[in-house]
Amino acid sequence: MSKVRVTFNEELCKGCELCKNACPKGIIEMAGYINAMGYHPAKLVNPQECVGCGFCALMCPDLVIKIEKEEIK
Amino acid sequence: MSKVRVTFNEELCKGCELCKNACPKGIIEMAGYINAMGYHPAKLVNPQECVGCGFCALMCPDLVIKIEKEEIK
Amino acid sequence: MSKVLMKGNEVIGEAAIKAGCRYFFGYPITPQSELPEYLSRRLPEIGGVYLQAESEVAAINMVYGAAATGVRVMTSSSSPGISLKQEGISYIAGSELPCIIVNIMRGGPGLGGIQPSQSDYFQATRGGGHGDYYLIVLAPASVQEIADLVKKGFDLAEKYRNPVMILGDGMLGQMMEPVDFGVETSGDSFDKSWATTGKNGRKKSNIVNSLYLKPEELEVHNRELEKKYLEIKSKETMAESYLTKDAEIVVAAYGMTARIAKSAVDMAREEGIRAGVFRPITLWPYPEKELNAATVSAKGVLTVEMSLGQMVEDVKLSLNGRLPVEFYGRVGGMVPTARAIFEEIKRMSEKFGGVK
Amino acid sequence: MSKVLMKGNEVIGEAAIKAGCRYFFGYPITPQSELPEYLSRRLPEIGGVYLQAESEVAAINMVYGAAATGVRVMTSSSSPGISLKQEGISYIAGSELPCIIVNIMRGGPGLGGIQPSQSDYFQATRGGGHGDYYLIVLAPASVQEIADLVKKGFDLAEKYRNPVMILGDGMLGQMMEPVDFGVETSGDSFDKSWATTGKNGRKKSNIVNSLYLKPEELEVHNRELEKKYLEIKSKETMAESYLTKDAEIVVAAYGMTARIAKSAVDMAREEGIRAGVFRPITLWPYPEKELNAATVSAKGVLTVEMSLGQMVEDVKLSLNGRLPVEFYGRVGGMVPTARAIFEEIKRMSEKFGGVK
Amino acid sequence: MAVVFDRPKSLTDAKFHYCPGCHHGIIHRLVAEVLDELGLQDRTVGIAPVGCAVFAYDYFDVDCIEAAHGRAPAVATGVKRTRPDTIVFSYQGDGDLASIGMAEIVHAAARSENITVIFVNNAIYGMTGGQMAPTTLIGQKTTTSPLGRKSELTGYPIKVCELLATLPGATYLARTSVHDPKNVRQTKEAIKKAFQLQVEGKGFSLVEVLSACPTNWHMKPVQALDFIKNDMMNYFPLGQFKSPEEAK
Amino acid sequence: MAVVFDRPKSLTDAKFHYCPGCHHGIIHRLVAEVLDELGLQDRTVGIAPVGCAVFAYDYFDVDCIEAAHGRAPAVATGVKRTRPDTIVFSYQGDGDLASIGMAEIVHAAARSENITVIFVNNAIYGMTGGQMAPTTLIGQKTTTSPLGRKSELTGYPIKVCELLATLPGATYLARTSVHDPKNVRQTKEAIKKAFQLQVEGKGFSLVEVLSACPTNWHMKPVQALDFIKNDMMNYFPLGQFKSPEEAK
Amino acid sequence: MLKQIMIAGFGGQGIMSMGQLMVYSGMIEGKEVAWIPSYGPEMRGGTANCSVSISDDPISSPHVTEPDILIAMNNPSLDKFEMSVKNGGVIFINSSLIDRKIKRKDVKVYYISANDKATELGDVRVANMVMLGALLKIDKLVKIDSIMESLKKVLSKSKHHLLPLNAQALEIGAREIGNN
Amino acid sequence: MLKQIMIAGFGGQGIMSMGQLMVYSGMIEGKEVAWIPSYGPEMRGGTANCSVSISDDPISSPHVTEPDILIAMNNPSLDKFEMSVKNGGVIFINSSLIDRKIKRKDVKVYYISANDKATELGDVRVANMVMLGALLKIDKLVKIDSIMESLKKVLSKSKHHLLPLNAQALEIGAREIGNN
Ligand SMILES: Cc1ncc(C[n+]2csc(CCOP(=O)(O)OP(=O)(O)O)c2C)c(N)n1
Ligand SMILES: Cc1ncc(C[n+]2csc(CCOP(=O)(O)OP(=O)(O)O)c2C)c(N)n1
Ligand code: SF4
Ligand code: SF4
Ligand code: SF4
Ligand code: SF4
Ligand code: SF4
Ligand code: SF4
Ligand SMILES: [Mg+2]
Ligand SMILES: [Mg+2]
Repeated sequence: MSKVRVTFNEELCKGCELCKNACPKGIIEMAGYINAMGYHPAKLVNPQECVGCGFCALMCPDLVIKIEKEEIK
Repeated sequence: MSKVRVTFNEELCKGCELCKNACPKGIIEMAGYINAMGYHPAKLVNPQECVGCGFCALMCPDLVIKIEKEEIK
Repeated sequence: MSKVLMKGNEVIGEAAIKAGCRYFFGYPITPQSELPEYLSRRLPEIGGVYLQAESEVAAINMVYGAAATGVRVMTSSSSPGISLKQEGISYIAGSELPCIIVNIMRGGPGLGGIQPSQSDYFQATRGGGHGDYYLIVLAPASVQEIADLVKKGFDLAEKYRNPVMILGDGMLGQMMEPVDFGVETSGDSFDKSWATTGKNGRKKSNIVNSLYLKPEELEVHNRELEKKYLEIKSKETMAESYLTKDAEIVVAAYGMTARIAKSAVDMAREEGIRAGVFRPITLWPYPEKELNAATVSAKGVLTVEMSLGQMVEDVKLSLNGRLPVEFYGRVGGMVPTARAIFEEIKRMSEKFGGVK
Repeated sequence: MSKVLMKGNEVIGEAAIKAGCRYFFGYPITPQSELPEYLSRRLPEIGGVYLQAESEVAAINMVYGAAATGVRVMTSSSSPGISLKQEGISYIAGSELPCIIVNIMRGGPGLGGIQPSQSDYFQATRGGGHGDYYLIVLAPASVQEIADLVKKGFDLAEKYRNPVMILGDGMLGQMMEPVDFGVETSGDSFDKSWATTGKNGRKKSNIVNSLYLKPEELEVHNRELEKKYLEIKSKETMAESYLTKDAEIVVAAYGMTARIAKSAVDMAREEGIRAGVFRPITLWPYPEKELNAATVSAKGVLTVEMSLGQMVEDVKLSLNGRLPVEFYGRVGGMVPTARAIFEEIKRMSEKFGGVK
Repeated sequence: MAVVFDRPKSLTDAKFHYCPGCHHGIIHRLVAEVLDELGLQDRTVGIAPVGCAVFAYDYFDVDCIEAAHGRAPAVATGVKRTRPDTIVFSYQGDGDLASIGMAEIVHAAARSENITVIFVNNAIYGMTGGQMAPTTLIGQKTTTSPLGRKSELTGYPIKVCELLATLPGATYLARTSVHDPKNVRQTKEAIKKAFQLQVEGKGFSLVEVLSACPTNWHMKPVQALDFIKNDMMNYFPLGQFKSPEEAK
Repeated sequence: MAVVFDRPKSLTDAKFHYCPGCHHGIIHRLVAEVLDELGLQDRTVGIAPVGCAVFAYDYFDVDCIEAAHGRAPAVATGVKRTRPDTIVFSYQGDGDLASIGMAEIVHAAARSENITVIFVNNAIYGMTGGQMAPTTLIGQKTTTSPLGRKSELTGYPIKVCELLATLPGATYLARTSVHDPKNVRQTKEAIKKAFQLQVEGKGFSLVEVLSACPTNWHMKPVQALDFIKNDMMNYFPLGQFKSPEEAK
Repeated sequence: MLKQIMIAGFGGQGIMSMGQLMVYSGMIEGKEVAWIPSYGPEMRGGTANCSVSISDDPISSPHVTEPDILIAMNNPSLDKFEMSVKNGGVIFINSSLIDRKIKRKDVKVYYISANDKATELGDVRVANMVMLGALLKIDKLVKIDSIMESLKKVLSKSKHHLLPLNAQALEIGAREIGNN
Repeated sequence: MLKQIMIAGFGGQGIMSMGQLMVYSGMIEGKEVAWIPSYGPEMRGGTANCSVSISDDPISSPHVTEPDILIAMNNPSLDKFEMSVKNGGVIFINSSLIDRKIKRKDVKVYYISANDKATELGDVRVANMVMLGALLKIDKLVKIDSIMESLKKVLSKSKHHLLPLNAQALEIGAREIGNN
């Protein structure tokens, strides 16, 4: 498995939970706090379990999520 | 064959020849004279040959043609 | 009936029902959607028909068809949607059918905005459609007046067989005030022998039509319309005058703007400036005589509109050079404040007013 | 180029081509169909596009799209079709796009008739669409002037980024007169950096739009439009005065009616009545100053239109009570005769005129 | 002698203004005959189009409304929704119905308005002098397709019945022709079925009649019959595209 | 680390104004990704609708025109006919395209305008606060069908792809959904194919995307996914309704 | 001087082209000209008329309501326009189709059996040219040469073989004046 | 006397219903009333405000630009409307969400931690009622009884169990005035 980094731009998040719903590993949760727009943003709880499937990013309507991968030489 | 009478209201006729074209007996011809609208009206040439099929009336766009039949008791 | 608290848009709907209107054809658009939404609930309850048309064009033509059958029918929209209805409106006017068309104006031109505006005055009073015709245009300034004018509108529409427009701005449509609907009426007393409802034994068929290919005939038709318009002009003007008797500066304004102008005039009076408000209630026919009567002691007239200046032309035409006419307007959804109007009054009073 | 004999409608098409217009979107309607028919032949010959739209609504929106790309584009119709275009026209004005819209007027309201008329004056000059906007409205009175004004129209449209309307009546559209098209031009000298043609390396994208949801922003936009309109008003009025210098009775008329009025004035002069004709060429902006200049010696103004009286309001607004203004009109496709106008002049001259 | 064929009573005495050999006259007569036979004259409201049939209100002896170009289905909707007991039909040309009025016909069908539409497809704008219609055939010359209609520029003719057949609300859709006596009879049957369904409250019905415009086709009326048979019917197949037996 | 997923460059930096969980955002992103991947950003002109996506011109970093409600296909036609080298797409809602804009979409397809239409079908009028659309499902409650849509009053929802498929000019028609990652990917592929066909000059392409309006459906965004899957897809089957392989 | 002519008849009698030939010729001769058609309210067939203005000076109104000359090609046209002709004007009557005399005494009138003459020439469609020939014999509005030149421009090449026929018709028309 | 109140905050804070309750109550008490909503340009979420006019006499303009009373439920609202309040007016501030003091010296101000109090009561949605309670303590615009009567009419039967909670919130709001 390649190494992936999934990052959330919390200020864009509207807390819709579509990413959370899509994540096959169930590692996305909503934060307890709210962002400037007043929403509870999504965040990764167990990043190491991420399989880099990108489902979260595919489903996110607000371009909150960025995915990077270790290049496999 | 029942006795039929096919009459043309010449003043309504626009000389389009659709009746003539439709008559299976070829007994409709265009008159040499013109009517008030300036058209050569259609008329029957051999009324006795008429089979009363009504094709002429069906095709006439201007309700020129009236068909009557002898009642068969 | 006692008073109830309702939004202007909803009151249009309920007042129509109280006037015996059972048919509404419309298309959603802000800021008037509360009206169709209200009627989509209410009309089926009382055996009426609410139908959302595929477009404003279809809606106005459904109204045309419904009006042709002699029923009371209404449609409503806001500025861009009213533009789309212009051909249909011209047909309705040309065919002399009664109906009510509501325009709750928003900012324009084009898509513009969704905030209140009064910039469709020309379109309403000069015929945005083609040909020589006029709508009777009623401009309520309160929720109660909406109720009264919608009822009155149906009667006028049927009396003259002419479309009536209710012209308001988004603020009026959204505002809540108490309203008393009074007694229920219907259009039953008006002659409907012209309606196309099937011949039902009638000898001659009824035809609703605006086509007259022979110019001689069309001119006769146009002259008949003209006669009707002249009659409406002479009989049906309505206006309110507020403190105009001794006013040196008269503010001419309609709808919500007129109410703000009243506040401004109150301010002016407090400062000893003799100001008043002239509020046309019928925008067409324009209350020319009433305006002249309201300005006998005036030194100048200030027209205030939520537009770049449209009704001001009717003010000028009515006064025909007798008094200086100035204009103050806000646009795009901005609402003139009472204070700003007061400042204008003050300025004009200094410019034209006598010694206090 | 030498003169050729052509129908007014076709001249509109050829003049557009001579002005560099290569795109036409329209929908057939009498009495202007010769124009689209002409262009359906001509445009493909020169690499242009003639497209018959599914409706006038579609046509005006195609024009909107085409104009947004910075090309010279035209559409045309007659009264009912122009009503259908009102929303689109308001969008084009609101988005500040240049184009030419032709209205060859016929009798109305509704389906009306197909004979000449001038009863869409209000619609053309007051904005039949919603919101505060104006079209530049040009009213040719001869086939030659059609050619000149179509060219001029494109330039004005692009100079001010504003839609221009060519307003004529069915008679003008059908009439044949000799015409000289002069030199060919194009809109290449005008700035088109705003056009939406793909970014092509540009940093910021171009946006053609009339939506401003914030009232503060929409008001700014409206004020900018206002500024433009004021500039056009001050710079672009055009009018012709015929024997007005010493005229006691000035006939105000536009388009074909003005030419008939000239014949009437000729008759009047023969009888020693000092009459003249004032012919606005721009209907908006209305040549107010020119009218006042043409009526310095006048005792009264007679407005003649093929309508129930529309331009007469602009005449009154321009004169602001300075002179009595009377009206004579024929409608429904009926054309006023020179003799009838002459009789009116005579009547007015007896009523207002000095001793001969 | 008994009259077996004469002017139906749902027609007035007015002389048609149509050109010689124009099929509008035949179709008018058929509609009137059907109204007679179903006994509907007294409760019918007809909606006239803008097109050559604009004067339909002068010819049909029923209450009539002259609609704006293309809007007849909306006008018909307004009538039927307020007076459900009336029998409402619109009579529309191909420019009227398939061009400017496309949205209105699609939505009337989608809503299954209980009305009957007589759609006269003559592949041209008759009234305005022969411009291209959405049903004009490829290659057909018109005043706005002077070199013949080209599919690259304006696409292919629209098949209205096929298009409307995708809507569950369209109860009955048929395309017929009046180019010969047999087809005239079939057209009448289709029209009769359409009105019958309306009487039964079954919803939207439309009969598309292929029809000649000898004037703007620049053909003799008899020659125009061949154009229908050989050219139009080739692209616009006759038949029933929807009928209540299979609907919904 | 290499970025494998991030904001496409055909989108501006502007924050979407859409409600939480609104699918307009997903669809915007997919269009932008396709423009990036096909290298079209610089020659594209987008036509924004009137609907919730009215600000599309602020989001797509391409030249844009804001069209009147329903008229985007006509505006797109105006652009493409004058500038055939541009890539033109319209982005339209179901009220915009299937109600007021029905004539324009049918005729753009009939003419086979070489444009791409992104049709966002959320079965409701989002922007104006949840009124009934022509695609609203039977039984669905909206502010103008407060007791649920009834077929007797307003007919059945219009299937746009199926309707347009009757037109030879419609080159490519597909219905997709974005209710799960797999379908998001398929939607992107469909959009890509549509643009690709335009690049090749093949004519009219349209992708209908079933899309959620959680706000006016009165559902949580996640719940809305189920509504698409269970209710919408049941009436609006996904698939390709026309593709150039079989066209014309 | 301004001359205004009204030409009226059935659609199909070549009314419009007769007028157009006149203005075309006028233009060739450097005159000011205008032509306005008017179709009856009937969409199909029916009557049609056009008005022609030819002048040495700019034309104020090309809208002709009091013509100097009337060419009436059929009965309804004469009925409609007889009274409109200027005092002292001229009326040309197609006596092949018009069976009555005119009522006015203050105008000059010529009866030309245009249809018959044209039929004699072998083509009833040149009846309009017969009338035109007659008119130009009486009023030298434009030259016959100009008419022929105009005809050449107006007719497509494939119809140039009809030029002699038209010339003949013009001539016959002129000759008919003698019989009046 | 005419009193005009501006109520402003986020969409969802019960801004509109607070105003509606006031005019409803005013109407019950036989006063002249008007309520005008105003939604921000944002279509979704964003700010909202409404203006309320209550008077013994007919109301000239219900369009409130210089309110006697401002209820500011969040920061942007205070920023937007602070300066518009009449000289000598009153401002009620939801100090749970507004972190600053007001700048003006010529108005009276009350800081009410409405959200906190409402949360204490178990439902943050009654923060608006807490503010209303505070306001009515200071200005007897309408009676608490009228508010409760209005609530009964406005709430559907199924929500009548919330009436006591609302009454409590009004009371707590009134009490909070003591802490200012
Ligand atoms: C809004 C509007 N646009 C255009 C016209 C002009 N117009 C009249 S009839 C017609 C087309 C008629 O064609 P069709 O519907 O096919 O009927 P047909 O004459 O062939 O029977 C048009 C475009 C009009 N009257 N109104
Ligand atoms: C001519 C016109 N009519 C109506 C409106 C109001 N309006 C704005 S958006 C809209 C409907 C939007 O629904 P849809 O197209 O489905 O888009 P969505 O918001 O659902 O994405 C309407 C009716 C308008 N702006 N212009
Ligand atoms: S990439 Fe896949 S596994 Fe990782 S967080 Fe996103 S959805 Fe979950
Ligand atoms: S899908 Fe996007 S907006 Fe929605 S919760 Fe996840 S990160 Fe936030
Ligand atoms: S009824 Fe038949 S046979 Fe007799 S004339 Fe007519 S078509 Fe000929
Ligand atoms: S079909 Fe009718 S109109 Fe035509 S020629 Fe025969 S009788 Fe005359
Ligand atoms: S123009 Fe065509 S459709 Fe119209 S009446 Fe003549 S033949 Fe019939
Ligand atoms: S209203 Fe519906 S379509 Fe509009 S932004 Fe919100 S969720 Fe999306
Ligand atoms: Mg046709
Ligand atoms: Mg939608």
